[in-house]
Amino acid sequence: METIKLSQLITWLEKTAKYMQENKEYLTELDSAIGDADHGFNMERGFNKVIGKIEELKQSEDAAALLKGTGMTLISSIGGASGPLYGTFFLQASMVLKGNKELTLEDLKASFENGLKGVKSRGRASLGEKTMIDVLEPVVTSLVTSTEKGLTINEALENTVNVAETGMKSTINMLATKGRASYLGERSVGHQDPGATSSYLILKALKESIN
Amino acid sequence: METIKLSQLITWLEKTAKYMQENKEYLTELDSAIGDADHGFNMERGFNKVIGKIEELKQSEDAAALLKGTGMTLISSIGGASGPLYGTFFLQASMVLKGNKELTLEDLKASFENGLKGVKSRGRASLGEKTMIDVLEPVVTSLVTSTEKGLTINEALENTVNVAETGMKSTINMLATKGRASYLGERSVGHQDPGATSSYLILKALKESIN
Amino acid sequence: MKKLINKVEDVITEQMEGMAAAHTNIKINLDPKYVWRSEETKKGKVAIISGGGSGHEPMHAGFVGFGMLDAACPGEVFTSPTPDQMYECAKKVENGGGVLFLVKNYTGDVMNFEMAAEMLNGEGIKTQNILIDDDVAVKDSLYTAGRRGVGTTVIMEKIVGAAAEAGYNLEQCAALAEKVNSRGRSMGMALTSCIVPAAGKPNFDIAEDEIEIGVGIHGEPGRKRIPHTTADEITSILVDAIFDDKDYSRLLREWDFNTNGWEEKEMVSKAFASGDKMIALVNGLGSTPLSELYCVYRKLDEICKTKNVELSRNLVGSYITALDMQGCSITLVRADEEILKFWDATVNTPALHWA
Amino acid sequence: MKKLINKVEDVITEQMEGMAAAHTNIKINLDPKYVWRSEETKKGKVAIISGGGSGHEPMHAGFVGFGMLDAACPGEVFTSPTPDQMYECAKKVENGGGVLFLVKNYTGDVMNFEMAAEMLNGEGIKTQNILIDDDVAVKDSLYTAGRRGVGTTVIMEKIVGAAAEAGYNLEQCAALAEKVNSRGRSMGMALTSCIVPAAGKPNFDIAEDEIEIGVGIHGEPGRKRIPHTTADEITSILVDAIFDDKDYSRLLREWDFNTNGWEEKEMVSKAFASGDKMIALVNGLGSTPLSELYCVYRKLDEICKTKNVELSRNLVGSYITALDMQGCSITLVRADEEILKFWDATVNTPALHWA
Ligand SMILES: Nc1ncnc2c1ncn2[C@@H]1O[C@H](COP(=O)(O)OP(=O)(O)O)[C@@H](O)[C@H]1O
Ligand SMILES: Nc1ncnc2c1ncn2[C@@H]1O[C@H](COP(=O)(O)OP(=O)(O)O)[C@@H](O)[C@H]1O
Ligand SMILES: [Mg+2]
Ligand SMILES: [Mg+2]
Ligand SMILES: [Mg+2]
Ligand SMILES: [Mg+2]
Repeated sequence: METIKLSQLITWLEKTAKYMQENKEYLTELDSAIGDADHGFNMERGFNKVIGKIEELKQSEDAAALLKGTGMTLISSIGGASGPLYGTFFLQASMVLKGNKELTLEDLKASFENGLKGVKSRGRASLGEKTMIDVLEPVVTSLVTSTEKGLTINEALENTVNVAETGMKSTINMLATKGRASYLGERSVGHQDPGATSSYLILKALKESIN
Repeated sequence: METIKLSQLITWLEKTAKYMQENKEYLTELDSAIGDADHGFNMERGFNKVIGKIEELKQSEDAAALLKGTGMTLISSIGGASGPLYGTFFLQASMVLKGNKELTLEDLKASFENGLKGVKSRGRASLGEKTMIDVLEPVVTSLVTSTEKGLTINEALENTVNVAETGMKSTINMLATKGRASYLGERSVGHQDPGATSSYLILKALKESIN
Repeated sequence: MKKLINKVEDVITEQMEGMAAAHTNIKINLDPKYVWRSEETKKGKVAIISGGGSGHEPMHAGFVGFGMLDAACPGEVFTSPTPDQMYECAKKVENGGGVLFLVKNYTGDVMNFEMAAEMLNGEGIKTQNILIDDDVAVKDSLYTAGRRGVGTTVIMEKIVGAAAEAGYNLEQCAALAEKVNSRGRSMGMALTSCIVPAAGKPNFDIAEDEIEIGVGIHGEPGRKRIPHTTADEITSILVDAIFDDKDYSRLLREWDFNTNGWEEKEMVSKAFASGDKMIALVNGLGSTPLSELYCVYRKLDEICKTKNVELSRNLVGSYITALDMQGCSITLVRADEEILKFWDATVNTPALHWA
Repeated sequence: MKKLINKVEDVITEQMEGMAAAHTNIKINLDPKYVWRSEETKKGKVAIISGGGSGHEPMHAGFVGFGMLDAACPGEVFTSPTPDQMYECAKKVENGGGVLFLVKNYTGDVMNFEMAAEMLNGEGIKTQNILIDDDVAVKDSLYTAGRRGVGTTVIMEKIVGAAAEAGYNLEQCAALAEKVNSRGRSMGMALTSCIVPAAGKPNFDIAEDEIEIGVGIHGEPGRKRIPHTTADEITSILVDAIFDDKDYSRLLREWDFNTNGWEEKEMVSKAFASGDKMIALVNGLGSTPLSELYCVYRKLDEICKTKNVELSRNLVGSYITALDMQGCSITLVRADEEILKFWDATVNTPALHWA
């Protein structure tokens, strides 16, 4: 059975960090339109911290430890709204894994499902409020479908990136009702959500690390 | 004998006020290059105050009262360096006049001479320091010469305006050693002194009021 | 961007070091970052802690000291601090009376402080979170993340800090904080945007003849943009927004020590009315000359007189800023005897001190 | 120009009205303009009065109150007040102990205050003028109007105000003021110019990558322009200018009560040296965030440690500003026991208060 190795998860984190560095200005630009112009710096700072601990993370016993270490690092280095949310995502994603040295699609699905649940309960937002959930929830739904259909991991991840992109773009026309952008009311419409964008980049990095 | 009437002195003050209004920006511009960008406002405020009291000033018993009233008004409304200096000029100019209902050239000379003395002792500056004295002192010297030569008042005032203009322009190449401009050291060279410029305008107004 | 800084990454650290060098009554910890009181507090005293993104100086670190905060956790510029900061900081200053976190109502701050409170309560350190959500520029809480916490924060920190000093316990401090929050309203405006050091350019563009009404303290655009006008008119717009605000009801989360979890509680802010006595804060957003704030206070005072509202106490100055933004905000907190008593109590912090 | 003002002509008046509305312990007079203490002072107390152009807020009106000034005379923006203001103001607050005018050394201020002192002494009200000339950016007094009065003014007003409160007589207060002046040195820099309301545009142009070293507080250009650099380097430049300044001697005019006229007196400021104890002021020029001032204080503290100079007391904030100028100045006053005692004494003014 086809699986995701720990080393591939490490690659994922490294690629994500690289994307956050490359898109720092872009994410900040998006956040300056409807937020407070820091999302790019926040994400870069967080994943740079993860990279700073990458040797330690490589020593992780299993996927649970790896994802938990990642979550804790994000929580203690990002701050703002995205820190607890992404931190919680990884932390909760780690909770359903027990001793796995590698992840099946089923494991990945369960893990992301629990991560999403954590994000939603921490942030009390749901689909359509112009947040990262507009990417993360379709991604989880797609993983569920892919698992049911018995797709390969590669096929499944291909799908997640597509729904992530669609989800990200869907935020453009949304009226924000959660997070900082909600203060703008109607003026939030027409701008892509920065957190949805960073979520898309994380999913893109995942797909590219497994391929 | 040819004289200056009180009504002509009133015209002088009115014309001076008009010149200060018209040159407010210009004088301030000059002051912004080597000072603190307020000379135009200061002079306008002072002479507007004089105009506000013009009916009262018209009631003056004699030239001494008229010039004293003007000096007191300038002192209490201009502030800065130019307030006490111009105030003192008019105040001291009034001191040597006693009951004159009109001024001969001799009176005018004596009056300006004493005014200049007051300015110099108040400000402790002398010729060549890039101040209003570079206009006022040549003007007094010229009045002395004109009196000695027995010129008419018109001729004398014609001369004062010429030396005033020359004096004003002579400040351009001077290094300031008194007043705010002195802080600039060499950087003060190349700019015309605002106070010398307002002094020139006052002299110009005088000539035009008597003509 | 021209600022008196060294490296962008070091801004917060160096500012903390400067504060510690200047003020012997505060100490700093750099990893994780927090600022706390040097002198010991009375055993059993509730530890009053606040924190939030940096860039709002003197808030919060400037309010650490006798009669106000026990500690403050500075985040990155305009970014909430992280739970580990609050957790470590609380462990350092907790003195047997439990911990009260005073939290401005921003999604990030709320979540980070909640995580810290969960960790502390999990370890048996009684910790409560009280939110400040006083910015009337945000109209409703149904379609938004709720009102932002702005100027009332300063007043709450002073009052609750004094109460803790006077021996109020955690429940009493929390109740008083809730009361102050329910009685506070603020409204702000900006003449210019601010420049976040890391961004290096203004957060929003605004023309020479425009002003932004209803900005918060994060360089975020406000609710509407109007042509620049006189201080009197601007003051009227802000004051009207505050007085026109009707009874405002919303659900705020608090820790329930019985269920050991978060519970939503209804909080109602009654509209201001004739006869009210106020603590007023006319606050500069960073680059506003004090003289202009007094010009605003003058009009505020005039309007309040016509409304039969008394400004019993006031603060005029830059107390909760948005870096180098030009603009101001007005905060009114409806006072009662308890509030005035604690407002007047001795305070000795870098930014607020009286006896 | 975007400012929180109404009509340009009313700026000073409305700011005074705002101050009076906000602070019950001061009163204002509008024609002529002055601000004075509401509570009566002790019979025989020397009346300490200062004043100068407006735009330097909170100085001077913000320093009127117990333990500091008896009154302040605000001029137009950046323009010395007029003798009639000082005269009327002195007559209002003089209480049998004579009058001490604390005057910043600008040609205009000096002349206007001298005229007022002449008028008062002429009426038998003992009046002395002490100058503040502490700005080391102005190198000599032979080729200039002498050093400008800047930050030391704030410190002098505090110290002499406390001494007057403690019963020092006019001669003693004047001597103490002279001492403080002879021990004070300042140096400032600007990142941007300021905008005088009546002018509506910046006093000088300065590029995005340049800073001006040696500016005063009137938006006048400084001594030199250099490329923008780090806060540490800027601080070093300012501190070096202060410590490199040698013994400085000049003649200052004082009133001679025997001859009933002005006499020149030599005043010497000894160079600062290892072992000195200082009162330090890190001052913002109006639009500088407090956080940046702390960054400057951090470096100042570091440099002073290497020089074996102790910063015994400090003020960090905007106390003597140039309207909305971005920039800062550093002031050091070499302290002794007498100076520290009066620095620490109770003060209660709108802008400075401690007990
Ligand atoms: N309640 C929430 N639930 C889920 N995601 C949220 C919520 N609030 C904000 N976000 C996400 O966080 C992003 C902003 O993150 P960031 O800019 O780092 O934090 P902050 O808003 O505190 O500055 C938003 O674009 C949005 O996607
Ligand atoms: N000591 C002095 N003696 C004579 N004139 C002086 C002296 N100092 C300054 N001035 C004059 O005053 C002018 C400046 O006046 P103004 O701008 O109104 O006052 P301030 O310098 O106080 O802002 C200078 O241009 C100069 O001509
Ligand atoms: Mg953000
Ligand atoms: Mg001038
Ligand atoms: Mg943020
Ligand atoms: Mg001036």
